[in-house]
Amino acid sequence: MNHSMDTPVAAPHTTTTNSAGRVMASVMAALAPATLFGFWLYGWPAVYLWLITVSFAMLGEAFCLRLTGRQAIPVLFDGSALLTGWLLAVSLPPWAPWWIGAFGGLFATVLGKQVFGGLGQNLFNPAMVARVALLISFPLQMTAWVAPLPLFSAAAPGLIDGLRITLTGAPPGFDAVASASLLGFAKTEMSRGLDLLQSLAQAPVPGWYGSHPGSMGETAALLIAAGGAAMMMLRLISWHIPFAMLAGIAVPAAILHAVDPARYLDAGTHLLSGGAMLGAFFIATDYVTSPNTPRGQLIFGAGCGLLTWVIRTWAGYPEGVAFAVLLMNSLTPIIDSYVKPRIYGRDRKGVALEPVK
Amino acid sequence: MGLFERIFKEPRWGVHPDDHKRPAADVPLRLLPPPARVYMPLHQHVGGAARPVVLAGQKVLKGQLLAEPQGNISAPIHAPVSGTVAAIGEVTAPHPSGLGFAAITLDSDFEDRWIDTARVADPFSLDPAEIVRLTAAAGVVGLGGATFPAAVKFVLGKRLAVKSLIVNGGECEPYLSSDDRIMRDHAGQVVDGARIVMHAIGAIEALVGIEDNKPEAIAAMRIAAAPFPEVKIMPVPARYPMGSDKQLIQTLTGKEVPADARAAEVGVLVHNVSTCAAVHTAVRLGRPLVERIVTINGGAVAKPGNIFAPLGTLVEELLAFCGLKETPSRLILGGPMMGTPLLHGRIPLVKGASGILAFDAGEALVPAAGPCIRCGGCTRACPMGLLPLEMAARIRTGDLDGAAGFHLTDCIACGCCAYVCPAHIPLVQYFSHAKGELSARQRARLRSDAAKRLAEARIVRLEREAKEKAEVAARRKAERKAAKAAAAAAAAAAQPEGETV
Amino acid sequence: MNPLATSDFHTVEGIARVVCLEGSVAWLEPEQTGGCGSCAASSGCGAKGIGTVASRMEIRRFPLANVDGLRVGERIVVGVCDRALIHAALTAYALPLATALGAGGLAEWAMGSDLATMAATAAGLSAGILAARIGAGRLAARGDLAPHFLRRARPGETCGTGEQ
Amino acid sequence: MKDFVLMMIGAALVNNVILARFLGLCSFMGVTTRIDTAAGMGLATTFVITVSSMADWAVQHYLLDAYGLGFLRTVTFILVIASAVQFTEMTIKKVSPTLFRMLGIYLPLITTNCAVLGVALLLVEGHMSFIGSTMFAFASSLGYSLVMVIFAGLRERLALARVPRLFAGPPIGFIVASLLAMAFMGFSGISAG
Amino acid sequence: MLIAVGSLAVMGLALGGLLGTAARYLAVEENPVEGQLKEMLPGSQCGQCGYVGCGQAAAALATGQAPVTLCPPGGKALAEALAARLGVKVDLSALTDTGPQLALVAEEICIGCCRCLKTCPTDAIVGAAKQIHNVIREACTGCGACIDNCPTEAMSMVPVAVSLQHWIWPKPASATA
Repeated sequence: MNHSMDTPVAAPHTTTTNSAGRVMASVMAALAPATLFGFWLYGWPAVYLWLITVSFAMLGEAFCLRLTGRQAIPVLFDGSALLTGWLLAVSLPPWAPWWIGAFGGLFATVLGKQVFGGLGQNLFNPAMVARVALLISFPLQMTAWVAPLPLFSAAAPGLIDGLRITLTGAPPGFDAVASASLLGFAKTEMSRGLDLLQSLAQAPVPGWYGSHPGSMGETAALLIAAGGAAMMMLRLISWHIPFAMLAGIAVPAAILHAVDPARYLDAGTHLLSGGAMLGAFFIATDYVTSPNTPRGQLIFGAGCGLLTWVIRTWAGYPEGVAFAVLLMNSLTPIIDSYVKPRIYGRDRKGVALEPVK
Repeated sequence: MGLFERIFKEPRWGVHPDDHKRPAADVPLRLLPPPARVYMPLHQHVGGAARPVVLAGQKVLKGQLLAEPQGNISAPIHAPVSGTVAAIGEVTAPHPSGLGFAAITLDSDFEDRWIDTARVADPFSLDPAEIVRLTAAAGVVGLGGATFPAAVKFVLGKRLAVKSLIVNGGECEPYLSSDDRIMRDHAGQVVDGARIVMHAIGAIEALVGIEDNKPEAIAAMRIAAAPFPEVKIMPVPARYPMGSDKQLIQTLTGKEVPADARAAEVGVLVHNVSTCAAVHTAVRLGRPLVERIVTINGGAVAKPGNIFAPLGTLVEELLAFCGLKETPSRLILGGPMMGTPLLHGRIPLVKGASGILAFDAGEALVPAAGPCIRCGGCTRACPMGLLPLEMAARIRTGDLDGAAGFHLTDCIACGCCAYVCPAHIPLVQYFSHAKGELSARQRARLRSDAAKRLAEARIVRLEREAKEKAEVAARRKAERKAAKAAAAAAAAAAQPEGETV
Repeated sequence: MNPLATSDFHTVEGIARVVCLEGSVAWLEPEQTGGCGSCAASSGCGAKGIGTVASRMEIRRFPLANVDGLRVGERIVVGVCDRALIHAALTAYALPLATALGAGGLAEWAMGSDLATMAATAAGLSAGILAARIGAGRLAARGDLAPHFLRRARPGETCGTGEQ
Repeated sequence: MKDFVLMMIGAALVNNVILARFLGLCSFMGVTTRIDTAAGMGLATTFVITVSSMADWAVQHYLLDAYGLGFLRTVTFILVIASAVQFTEMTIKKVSPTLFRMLGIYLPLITTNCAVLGVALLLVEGHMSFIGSTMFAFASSLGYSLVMVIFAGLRERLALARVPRLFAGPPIGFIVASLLAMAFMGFSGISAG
Repeated sequence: MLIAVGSLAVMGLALGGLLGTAARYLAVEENPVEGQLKEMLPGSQCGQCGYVGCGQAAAALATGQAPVTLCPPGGKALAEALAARLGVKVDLSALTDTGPQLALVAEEICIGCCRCLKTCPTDAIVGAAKQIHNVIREACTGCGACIDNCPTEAMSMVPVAVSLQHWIWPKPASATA
């Protein structure tokens, strides 16, 4: 009858069937459609880049776990390293050389997560840490975008030379036009004095179905939004951060566009181009580095959106999502310490209420 | 509940575990054959333990007083069976530590003879103080699990002029259905008990909160409460922990009990349905609380259901009566969300035990705890609006004051956070450890402060005594000097007379 | 362990004993808390340590407005606002700076000469310091800085004991 | 007015005193264990930097430039800064003793803080008007306080993490500082724009 | 780009090596013991040891003026560590750190000599000449001053048993990940 228990098991004795691994798996499932569309759009080099980034990310994690003497296998299977690598791969230029993916993957898991002590304790979003590091150290490779070449169309590189592109870099002969993404295009044009109205005339029009150059994850805004909506339905993420971030980008863009259409891009282009959609649904909503109260998440999202728009409009780098998310990650502890839910029986500042009959 | 209520009035907090109440809830009540030996613990309630008034070997009748209350918050203990007092010794307590506590062992003579009890025809003609005395004498305590002496709450309710009594038929814990059973079978007793309590505290209305996953109970209670307009049956959304008093008060009356105040200070008093029934039997029939309905459930139980058993029966006997499919992997007293794990079966049934669960291997599986991924699920589930992940992180690193800064003392240990945590972190164990550690530190601080005051008082005493001794010595020296001087003066005076003559 | 243990998110509470009354001011001495824990060493709890008991208690007296008839020997709970540090820093530093820069900006906008701006900034700074003095006075009165009276201590209550 | 705002944003965020110019790192690593101590230190440094920059500008403009004593710049600036700190200490003690008891410890820390001298020297190269240099000093010290408070928030959360023993303490602090510096590089190019 | 990284790395290594060797030769024989001792003391600056703060206490320990058992909050564990560090052999039996303890009078052999009464720092022992003495449990701090004063060995230290109300849930084993 009795079962020897050195330490008694505390209540509650039942628990949910949910687990960290299942959460990561469903986020990856929501991300899959957009990624597959990206593979189809950019051909084999994109697939190889994705594979290399993810495998190096998991390699970095396994190495650190082994270093600290912990079992690598169970931790790898909760999928957090895989998800980090995936998010990084999706935000890279599709035909980037392999060592960009490798260095990014290692940087993400080693310096982005494991150095802080593993899952749940990193202060910054590991994927964005790696992307910003790559953007700053290898600006050329990180802004070499490629016009979309559907997988099985004639001009697309086959299986083998796709691999050669990733390993040795795109041969000059290939006519895949290395053109800047819309944001980069707009910025370079503006710096050359052309104002937006003329330069936008010839630029490829950003569409929901993603026909313009950009990183794998950026192009299919519709599929990303669908993935995001699915995650909200499954209650994986709440609507606060995506809504606030997209509003944070759209509102200033709309206002300034109304004021001076020549100098400022309109809200639609801002939302559909660059990493806005990917950032809002998958990157800013990372549990570990975003505030844990709804009001805090609204502030966090609005901050991300606003900073993205500010960096895109005035700062040197064309894409602001990565920097904005990192900056807001650094503010998360302060947001959390000031924005707390109202405790039952206490007022907002935590002082007990006065009993009223 | 219309769609509107469902979206806006539906409370945000809490969890929806699947309640495993059927089929145990539907099985009719069974009577436990009188056990051969019962162990009545002296400390089955909140407050001071009771003091035995019987001697070993003494013959007692069923319902006779075994131990009287001590201090202003306490409750008496009565004999659940007629027989002889075998011993007053130690028995294992229903507590995770496995430590023992004092209990009176009775050997039953199987005659089940009651003491002669004074029946009261019309309790509403009695003076409220009389009802309080009868309830206290009968040893009625909160049977929902809190086991706070009911009479003390009546006095408090009367003093603070509480206007509405809330009868808690929530029973939101999965597996348990003892309140459900008492509402279905003895709805009349519950309503009558509630009206007696209203008379005792001077309340004008009684709100009976019943979760809407117990339709039969709601129907039975509506029939019983039909003739009395002041007793209102109010179904509440089924959601754990709706049965917790602060949440039920907020759902039924919209009032919030302030953090360090008692429910009575906002004009509300909460009593469990079984407590009301016990008040009914105590006042109307004059019979003390010696037996109760207890749910026996869990994967390892062959015929789960509710049993009407005398208090003090061993858990082993209750499980044997219901039959066991396999050796239980874990025994739990109470529900799965807040119940205490029992180390073995030789533990007596106490007043606060609403259920005994025998889990099989599947139900008892404890998944390994992973790292916290800060998903915030626990902050959404917490009915008190706390931040379990922040508190647990600080407790893990040993910063208990930091956790206390997040108002750890407001945590009602309902278990919602640990239930929804995808990393299966034992959050409630962290909080129980921290609360225990903080109160231990506070006790140590109290002791060291007392020691400091005692040490300082002793030193002041020693200084005073030294000063007094010095004064006495000085005074005596002065007297001696004065005496010597006087003697010398006298001698001098005497001598000149000699010379001048 | 500082005598004012943090027990509430916002007010830091501590226990003090009224030592003597001078007109409207009550002099209080914080109770030595935190003692020596489990008294493992044989030297007793340091009561015999530095100087006699009386002198040791002497050095930590602080005045408090005798608001509702305190008697000598009574033990009361005093509190200092936890956010005191930031409030204090704001009044001491931010206020003078704001007035100085405001005055300088105005002068620059109005006259435009460096000398005038410098004079205006200096004037703004001194005005700001006066404002800070008043502000600090108000903060002290409101009890944000110095300890302020919360409630009478229940017998046996010591600092840091919430309503257990 | 527009170039004022741009200059201030440039001073506060783009080339931030701590993250871009790497000045004042000792107080940055030392005082940022709690948010309110960091805020206290930040505000104190803001006050001292602004006051000493005003004085430095005056000294530079009317003394050093007038008599061609440029080489004395560093010595005089240090003198001015030390006296500014002493002046601040006296005013705070005068304003309210309890305030001083709470904030007193930060002031000696500021005299040795290289951000104060750094900003003063930067002012000289800027050749701006009095109000311009004061605003520049105020903006860069605001940037200093902002980064101090942000870093304090990060370190409070880092205290809860199980950092591997190799990185515990200052190493992980420097890693977080470098990641923060990388994030702040997002603002580069704003003042030019 | 490679030259930049390369030169920095080389300079870093060279300087590191230089400093490493210099550290060994230029090591100043300052008294490291004091620093380490200061690290071991609880650092609560409580003054129980009679010195103003742990820095002074560490200095006194290093020079051997202070006994190893000078720090009450540290308890037995600290005393042992300090003894080990200083290589001092000290009889630590007086320091029983088996948790809180209370004095207990064996009433059958107490002759009422009042010697323990006088030594108790908190007046926790009740008794009179020729009367049986006993200990007030709430007042006794377990300091053991009375043990060696008793001529008939009636006094003994008894650990306080964990009661049902004072039992504390153990802290869960934190996740290893």
